[in-house]
Amino acid sequence: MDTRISEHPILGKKENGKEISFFYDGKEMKGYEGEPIAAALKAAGVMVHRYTKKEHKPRGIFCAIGRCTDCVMVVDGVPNVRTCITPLKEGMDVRTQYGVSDKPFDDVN
Amino acid sequence: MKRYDLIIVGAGPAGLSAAIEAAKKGLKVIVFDENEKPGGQLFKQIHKFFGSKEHRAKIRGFVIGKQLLEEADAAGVKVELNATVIGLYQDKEVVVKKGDEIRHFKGDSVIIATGAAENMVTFPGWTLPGVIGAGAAQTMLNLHGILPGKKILMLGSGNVGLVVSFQLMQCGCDVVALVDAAPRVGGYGVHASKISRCGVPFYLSHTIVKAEGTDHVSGVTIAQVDDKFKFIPGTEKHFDVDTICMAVGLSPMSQLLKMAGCKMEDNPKRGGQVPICDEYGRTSLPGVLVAGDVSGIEEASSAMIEGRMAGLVAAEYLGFMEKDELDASLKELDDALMGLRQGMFAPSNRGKKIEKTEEGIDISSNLLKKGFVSDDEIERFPGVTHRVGVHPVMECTQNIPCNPCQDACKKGCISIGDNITSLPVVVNDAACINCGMCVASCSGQAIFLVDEDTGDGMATVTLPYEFLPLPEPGTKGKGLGRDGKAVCDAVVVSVKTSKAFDKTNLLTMKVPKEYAMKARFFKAEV
Amino acid sequence: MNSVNDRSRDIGEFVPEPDDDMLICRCEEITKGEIRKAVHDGMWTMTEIRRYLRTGMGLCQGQTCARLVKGIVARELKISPAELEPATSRVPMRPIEMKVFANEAADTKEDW
Amino acid sequence: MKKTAEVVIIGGGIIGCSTAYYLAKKGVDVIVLEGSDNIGNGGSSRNGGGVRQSGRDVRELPLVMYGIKNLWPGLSEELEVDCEYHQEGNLRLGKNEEHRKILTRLADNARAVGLDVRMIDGDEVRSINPYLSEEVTVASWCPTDGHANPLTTTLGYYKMARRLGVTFITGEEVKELRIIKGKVRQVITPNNIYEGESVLVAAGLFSRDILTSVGIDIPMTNSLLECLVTEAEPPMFNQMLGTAEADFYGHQTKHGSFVFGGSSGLERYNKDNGTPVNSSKTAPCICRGIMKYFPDLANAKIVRTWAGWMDASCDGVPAIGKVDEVPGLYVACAFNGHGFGIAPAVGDQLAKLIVSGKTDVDLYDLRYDRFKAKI
Repeated sequence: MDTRISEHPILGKKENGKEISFFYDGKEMKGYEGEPIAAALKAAGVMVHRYTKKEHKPRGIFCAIGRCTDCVMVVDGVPNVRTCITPLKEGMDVRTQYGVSDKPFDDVN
Repeated sequence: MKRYDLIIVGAGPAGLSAAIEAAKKGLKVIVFDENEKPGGQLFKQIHKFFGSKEHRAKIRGFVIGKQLLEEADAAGVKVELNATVIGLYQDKEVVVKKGDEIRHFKGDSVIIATGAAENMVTFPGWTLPGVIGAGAAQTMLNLHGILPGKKILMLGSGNVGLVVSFQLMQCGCDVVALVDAAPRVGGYGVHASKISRCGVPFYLSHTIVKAEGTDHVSGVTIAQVDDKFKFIPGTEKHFDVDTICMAVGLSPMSQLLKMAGCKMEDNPKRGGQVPICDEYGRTSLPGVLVAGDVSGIEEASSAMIEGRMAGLVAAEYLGFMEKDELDASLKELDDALMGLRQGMFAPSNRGKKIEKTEEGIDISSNLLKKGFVSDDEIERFPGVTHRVGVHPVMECTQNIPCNPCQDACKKGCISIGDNITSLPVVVNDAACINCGMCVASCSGQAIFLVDEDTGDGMATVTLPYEFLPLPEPGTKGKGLGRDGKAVCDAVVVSVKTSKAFDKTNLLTMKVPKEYAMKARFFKAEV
Repeated sequence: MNSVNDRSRDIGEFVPEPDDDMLICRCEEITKGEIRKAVHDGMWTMTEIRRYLRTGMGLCQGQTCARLVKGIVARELKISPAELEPATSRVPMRPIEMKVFANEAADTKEDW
Repeated sequence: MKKTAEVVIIGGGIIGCSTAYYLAKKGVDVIVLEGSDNIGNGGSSRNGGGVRQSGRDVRELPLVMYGIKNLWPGLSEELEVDCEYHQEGNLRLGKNEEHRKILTRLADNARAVGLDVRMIDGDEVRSINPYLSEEVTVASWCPTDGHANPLTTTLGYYKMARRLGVTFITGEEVKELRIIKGKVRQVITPNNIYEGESVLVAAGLFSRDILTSVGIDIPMTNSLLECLVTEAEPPMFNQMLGTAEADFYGHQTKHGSFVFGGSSGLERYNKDNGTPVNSSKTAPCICRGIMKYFPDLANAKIVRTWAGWMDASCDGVPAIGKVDEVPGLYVACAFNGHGFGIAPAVGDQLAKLIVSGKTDVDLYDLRYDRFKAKI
């Protein structure tokens, strides 16, 4: 089963933006322009957006509407970007956030 | 500073409705919304709404959203999107962030219609990726076209939990269980029945012991709780899931009002911290009004009416309409709102244990405990009758404010009467023509067309079907009971679609006649 | 409204509970046990709790945990959550970059 | 509810809490009355966290120097809370000749009373803090200054005082004091009458009205100061910062966030709505000020802003000490927006003064009746 809904019984076929490339931790991935970064990552099977500062615990999408700030990542070098409401753009550099930076902790790979 | 007659924060059902009314009276109105798209939660709501015509009943939420936008546009309302209100300052100054700048605005009146935020409960593992709000699931499914997961456990049996469970299944997800710590289903019975008959087991008086997984959810353990909500040892059950959805209530998002200095109160009946306001949304600050969930958690239908009220109050406050005219309009809207606030689920009944319907019929205890009306209970409701030939069977067993079925039947087979919360009654002497309009019009998907004996030892059951793919006629499978368990063999006779049905397809299946009043869903053989 | 609150009122000893390690504030990673202990250290208001522990002071500013913290504090003080005044709401409602906050558009701009 | 004690302190801010703590350590029985619902609700919780000597008036310098030498270093251990005290210096920044003059004058004055503070050039500034822009050409540098967390420090004093048996009552707004037989004795609130052998008024801005009831007037006015805090950032620097223009001040906290205070010039005239709230103009102005000095912080996200009333005296330094003409009465107010760093010393010295009549630091220059006409 694909993570993207190709045809919905009520909403019909979804009109997606242009298919574009972006980078997730340096790896090239495909997504649709203008969809939230988090949606493109979810479609690609990425669950962990960041590891927390104190306990180094994984976090991902939680509220999906920009409130809880759990899904933040380092986007184009800027940390704490709410991926659930930030539109995806061609060539975006999206990185897992460790604490407040993209530098991995020693105990999490 | 740039000034508007009315600044509205939030372009959801309440905010847009307020804007439309005010703009129609001649106010210069601007609506700010932080989202990319307007409509608030409406565009995530793909089910048909309850109520009556004036409440836009049997129209799907996202369609109502489109209608409101068209009306707002026609009335000359300016809707600024991606515009985050970062503060409501003194003197009704609104500061908005859009793009790479902020702007200051003054409103001669301000309506806050910021809606609500989801509540959460804690359990070990609740911070794991894969534990999400039900709202998040709805957003991913219906706005972004992404499945939040494949095997899902839903926590919460209120309307949000029930509706989102159904939406998940509509997209092909497997909802493995619906769990609630409360001993009774919180939402509408018809919503519960809709997912029960698809095979979702309900675990009332249960809650989550822990979410399992290292980097993301891989499973969940639930257990039964006693009347003090303490786990009963030995009742643990495990499910392999990749997603846990929480639908455990909403809280008003009233921070802007507190910031502005409105008098606030913690009112559990309204869902938490709310501004102290009158019935038309006037807060303690002159010219600052509220509408919708921000002043008390209800439904989108009532939010729209509250919005209209607030819009009119603002119009009168600024001299755009006379007091008499306002009073007359408010009277009308009061009646409309009262219509929605009736029945078993009325705000005034929150927390009350209701044992009987308004008609004096015992409520189905099975429905409250397991999510479906049992075969022996269903017969006592007035929508369920037996006749020769095709006839409607209305498994509507709770008093909710809703009456589209009555209008749907052009032959007068269905009667609700003037009391909008009454249970639908089959009018025996009228002739059903098997048109299916009642089935498609029922927002609760609780109406079936049954021919109990087609002469060959078989019966036909026509049911609402909002799934893909649509089975071809002749498809063999099982008839599922109200509890979602296979009860008999079934063959699809026809699947009717029509513009008038608005995406609710009518699936007719043939089942052995003894199952005419038992089989309520069809599952194709794999 | 202020109500007279004698901070010497006996609320009993701090008794550890099995779920004290449950994370409550997701942003600042504060546990239930830390919140309960803070109450016994004298932090009896939502404002004092957040100032002492940083609950609700992280990126989301308490959007998720405020209600949960309130419930824990109320239980520890043996009062109803409704009696606890929530901490003040402050600008900005959502995190905003310094360069954007600094960039006030001219009033004369007419596009919206 | 307890209503009589040896000492009644009016004001549950850091001055009241620290004095209560040091008194309780000496075995004195104390009641603290706080008018608002929260301990430390005024400037104590709303300041920028500076623990600083440089830039201060020479009249209050000996007191703050005493605190930095004797009290701040062991405070976290003493209060069993992380006060996040960092003693890694204060840079007061300037960009032009005029700034150099202001900074030099302040530094000269401070050196005269024995503080190690010196003028440095732009390159040396950037060797201490490489994030500062090229625009910075001059600074005063005081290596023994620092910063701490005002929230945990204030509440730490409260916690320990409470543990030592001090009675704290919040929501208890003092309306007047009463002199009984020539000595201050009663403290009157709308609900209760409290009695003490000694009474300390440490109620910030509200001190003036309270003191008026026994015929003491300290010329004070108010001003609404505003601060903001960013999201957590990776650690960048540990110094306390200020500027010659006083357009902003602040530091990076242990948590990683930056706390900055600043001004728009409208502080004296801003209004509130019952609680101190931000004006819409100040935070953007502070942001612009910061970015001129720290271009790297342009992308840092502000998560919160707040405001607080400052109690300002007409000559810029506090009134601290015994009110000779009303036996039993003590004051500590009008801290002019820099009461936090000095608070441990104030509490310690007031406790000694109340118990023994003596202090280690001479408080003569800060006495309550120093205010005279200009001619």
